Amino acid sequence: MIDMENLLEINGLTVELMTERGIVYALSGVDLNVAHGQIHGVVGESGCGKSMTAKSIMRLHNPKRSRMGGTILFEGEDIAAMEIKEVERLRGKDISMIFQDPAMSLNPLMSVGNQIAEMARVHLKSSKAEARQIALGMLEKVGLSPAINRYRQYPFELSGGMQQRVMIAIAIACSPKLLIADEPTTALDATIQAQILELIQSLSDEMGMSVLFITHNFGIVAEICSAVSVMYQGRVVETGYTRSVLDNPAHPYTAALIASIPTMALESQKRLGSIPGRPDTLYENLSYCPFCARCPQAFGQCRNERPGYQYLEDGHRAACFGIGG
Amino acid sequence: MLKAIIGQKTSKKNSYGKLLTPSFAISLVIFIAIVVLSAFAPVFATHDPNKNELQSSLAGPSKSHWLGCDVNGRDLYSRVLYGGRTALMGALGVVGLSIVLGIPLGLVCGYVGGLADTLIMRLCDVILAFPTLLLAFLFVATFGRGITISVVALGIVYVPMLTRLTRSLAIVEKNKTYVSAAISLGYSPLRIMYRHILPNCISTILVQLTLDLGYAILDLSSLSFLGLGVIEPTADWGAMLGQGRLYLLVNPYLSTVPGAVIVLSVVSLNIFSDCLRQYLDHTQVQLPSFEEYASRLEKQQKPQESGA
Amino acid sequence: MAKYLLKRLLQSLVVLVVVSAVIFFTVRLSPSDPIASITKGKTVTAQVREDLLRRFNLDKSPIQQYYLWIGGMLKGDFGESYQYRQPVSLLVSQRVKTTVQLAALSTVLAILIAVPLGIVLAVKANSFTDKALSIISLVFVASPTFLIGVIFMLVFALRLKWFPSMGTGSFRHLVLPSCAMAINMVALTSRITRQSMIEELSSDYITAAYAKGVGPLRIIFIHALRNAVIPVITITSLQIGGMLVGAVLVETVFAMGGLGDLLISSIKSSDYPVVQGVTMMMIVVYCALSVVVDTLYAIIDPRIRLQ
Amino acid sequence: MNLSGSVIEGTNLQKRYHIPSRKLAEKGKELVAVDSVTIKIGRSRIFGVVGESGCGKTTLGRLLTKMEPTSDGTIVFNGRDITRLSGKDLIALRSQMQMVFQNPYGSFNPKQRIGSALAEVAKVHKIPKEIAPDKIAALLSEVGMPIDALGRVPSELSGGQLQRLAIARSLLLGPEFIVADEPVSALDVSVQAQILNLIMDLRESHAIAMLFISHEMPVVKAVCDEVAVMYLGSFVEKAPTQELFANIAHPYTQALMSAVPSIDSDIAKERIILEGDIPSAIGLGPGCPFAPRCRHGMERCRLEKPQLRDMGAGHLVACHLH
Repeated sequence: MIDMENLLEINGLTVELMTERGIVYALSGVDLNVAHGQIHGVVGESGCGKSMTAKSIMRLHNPKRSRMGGTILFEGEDIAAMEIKEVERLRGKDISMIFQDPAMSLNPLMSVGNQIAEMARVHLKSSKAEARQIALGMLEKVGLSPAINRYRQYPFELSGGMQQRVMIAIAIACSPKLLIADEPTTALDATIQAQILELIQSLSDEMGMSVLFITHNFGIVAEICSAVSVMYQGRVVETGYTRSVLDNPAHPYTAALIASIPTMALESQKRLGSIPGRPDTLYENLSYCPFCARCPQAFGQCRNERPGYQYLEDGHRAACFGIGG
Repeated sequence: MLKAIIGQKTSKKNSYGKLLTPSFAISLVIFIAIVVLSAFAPVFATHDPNKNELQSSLAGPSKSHWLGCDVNGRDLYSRVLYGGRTALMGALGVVGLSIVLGIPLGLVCGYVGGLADTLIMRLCDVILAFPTLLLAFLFVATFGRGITISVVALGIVYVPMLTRLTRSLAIVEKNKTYVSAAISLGYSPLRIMYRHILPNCISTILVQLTLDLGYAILDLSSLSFLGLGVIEPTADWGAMLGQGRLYLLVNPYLSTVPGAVIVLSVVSLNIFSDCLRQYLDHTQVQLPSFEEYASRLEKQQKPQESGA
Repeated sequence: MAKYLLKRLLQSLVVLVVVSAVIFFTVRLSPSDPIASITKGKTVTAQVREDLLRRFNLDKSPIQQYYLWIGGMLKGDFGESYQYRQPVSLLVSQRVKTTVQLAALSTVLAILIAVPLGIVLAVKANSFTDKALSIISLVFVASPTFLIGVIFMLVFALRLKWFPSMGTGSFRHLVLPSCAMAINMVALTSRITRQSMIEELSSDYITAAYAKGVGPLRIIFIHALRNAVIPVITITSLQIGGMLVGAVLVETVFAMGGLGDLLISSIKSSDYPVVQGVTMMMIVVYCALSVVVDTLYAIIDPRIRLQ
Repeated sequence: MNLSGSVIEGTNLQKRYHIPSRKLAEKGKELVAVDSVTIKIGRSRIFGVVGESGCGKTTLGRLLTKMEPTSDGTIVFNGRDITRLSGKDLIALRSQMQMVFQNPYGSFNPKQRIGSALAEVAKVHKIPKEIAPDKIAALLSEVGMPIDALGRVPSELSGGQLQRLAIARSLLLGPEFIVADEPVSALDVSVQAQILNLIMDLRESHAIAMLFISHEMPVVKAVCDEVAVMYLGSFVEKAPTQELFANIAHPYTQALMSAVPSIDSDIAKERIILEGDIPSAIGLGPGCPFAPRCRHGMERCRLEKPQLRDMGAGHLVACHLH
């Protein structure tokens, strides 16, 4: 898994946020690699830091209320160390992002066509007419036709699925190398979700674009991601190729999480597996395994030390003392 | 060392959204001082506010008359104290009237809706078509001058504003799940409105009421300034300012002092309301920088160390 | 859009009709004798009384009087003043210029200063400038217009003698009164603009715009400002009402002899035709401006325009 | 106690809303949120309704609990016709049917401590003061919450904890029928499993009839005895759980099933991606509501609305193909 072909390499990323109640250790050492053309899933439950990781790559935190550590290498350049002006040039052009709630993420007073055209105006310095042509092309590409009519519409006139298509059109307008998709289908219905997933997958294939797909749904990961990272309490606890992780979860958290998913294969009326307790708050910078309190296999070392990665075959790795040793 | 201190677990209680900020404390002290001084005016006053001493007409500040005298030779300091009674009681009356009518009407409009809502809202539209003081002018023109007329007239103008606010808040709450839960638990509409919806709206309403109290002081003083409010010889800040402005060059205190007291009381109410809103609205909390936070923790740490 | 405006226009027409009834019949509730106002308290013979009642339509039933009043107004006839014995419309036309100049000048002045100020404060939120100006604006919000007027007069007219202290005629006469009126509006409007800008700047679509790679200037002026301006317009439209009354106060301070002076002196002398007429006119202006404001909403916000 | 053993029975339920639309094209049209739905739930049975947003599943729950009046059809609760019930009688009925809501964070008054919220229920429904505390304590232990939760305000508790408390509150009055409206969709997967297990336990111990509303096929499969699939106000397919998932018959159910992202690699499934959006339920034509998106759509589907037909083993399908 670790090869020189990585488009994005995150090493030891930490993010601390200042909040009303003190410092939150949102990310405490995230390691994540995304290869060229790969759809890489990031899964975890709410508060695990998956969206925070996405925002960090785009440097979207308020610099006054947060501080970052570690490196985010994008094509060999460290985004974490860049001047904000340089980051602005990357945003939208080389790295794009789509969000969970498309209705809130579109400017309500601007026609969707103009919001797409703005990308061409800002990044490609196109003329008004060129930008319009590009926007029309993008609308067709994401399946919003007739593009001429859609161009003039405002976000409130579109359904949630169509709004997400517009967000995608904006994101891919400048043919980015990496698309960060932050729970893009959570707010959508099942049949619409299937449409959007297919769209993202086909765009990735067609454009050779890498995708960092953030979700809480293992099913989506299984369907579209070739690799996956599982996050818990601000750390990546397990990484590997999707089938490898799903079929042979190495970390107890991953295993428990998978066991708790109601699946169609499961016989009905059977009790589901569940994880006792709940995640801790993140006000402490932990010096031990964050999962140890809920882990059925925890032993002495887990409560005193933070586990490093244990490597299994084919780049599959997990941060747990219980493996191999 | 520093890292270890920052790593300390902080209390779960929200420690930055404090209500008792310096500006809140100052504004509270000023307002309470104004209230006490006016409420106990007979104790603090040095003279009878309505006694004319023509020989000291328009006199400047002196030992016996701390702030000088007005054209009729009445003691300015004492009149400012008594004037506070009129202004504050009047404003309280205006706001009181709007509470008594506005909150129940707003709750009914928002929660029950339907025909009652439509009728009440149309009525509000008509009243709000009058710029604030204009309806008061009309009332005074019809029923004559006097503090009661002014208070009632302004109260009527303030009711629809509070009704609208309460209504919009009630509609927001009505659509929340806990209200559906309350209905499905078989609670009566009255219980739902007063026990469940109102407590969840009251903080926003309170913020508005403190602001309204300030506006009521301003509006009442405007009426008196124009000579449409209190009747002579009753002391009132607005009326005093109105008379004093005729002698601006002779004794500027006559208009500036009542003016300053008006500003002071309204400013303190506004700051009070601002702090209250910031306290209630967590997105407005201003957070310390990481350095400030570290030094703050270090300070908290020190007394403990020395004590140990 | 046309349909929305038509609906809005009809709505305000209905409100105006109801308001006119409220004004008219409220005034009829007065316990004082209109003849006493007309004759300035002098006792008159029954014959003269009869004539006066007929001349001012006071011999007819209230409903008929209302009907005549409304009919007259539509033709530009607002009745006849008790104390001046002149048509109300004539009295108004002599004085309206001052009031309109005052109100327009101060509004333009206020908006030109307040909106940019609010934007700057929002961008520099919680800086020293922001905090200092916010305290100053709090003081100005809390200062009654007439107090500001009186202080301006004392400082700039009486002591420094830069401007005339009263009367009308030249632009110099307008400076102090319109500044006195504007200052209150600047304070309030800039606070609202700041608040609204801060809210918009922290919304999701702004984060999304940053993620698009849009620069800060474009984000502030193209994306956030248009959305932020909507509540500002609401407040401004409410302030138009306050401004009409503010004009009354400032005209009194600077003895400018505008509509405000006319209204106050008529109230004091129970000159009902003038009170009714001027009140009604102010409300018509207020309603008309509200319709203009709602048109602005529709222009800015497609959600209103297209539904 | 009636013979058929059903606790609640809705027959030909319909709910229409008038549209105060400004668009001329839609003027005078109606939104049919629920259209001729017949439903019957027995004691200790969980009846699942699945469908996408706007399909009318929530409205159906609100009709059965009398939170909203029906436009047409009858509701029989324990053998008694409650269709036209109102006022005092309706409030009295509330104690016998309860709701559990989707958003656990919102289902408690944020200004009220949990203890006082539970005590209020007891007070309003005149549960004697001597019994109430014991009853509350017993329920708390049953849903797996410590007693000290009573002193908390909702903001201090997690979604899963609040949902347990909401369930405890609904059980306090000893209801015979509960509508659970997406009770787990706001929760994380691991917590979701805890709540689903709890619901399955309570169904047995309290002999409750339950309407379980969800948009997730696997969740419904996990807990329900009988399942109905709803599309634009109508049931398109209804069958006992085992039977339904063994022989999925309706094209919409098939598409919905195929849209469920699955972690299982061994199930080779056919991907059916439906074209277009879910249409609005305003002014539907005479035909099958699913026809415009259906890959099997025929001439007949556009003209005639298919009725539910029994295919044997209690499996009902509304489709002209069957």
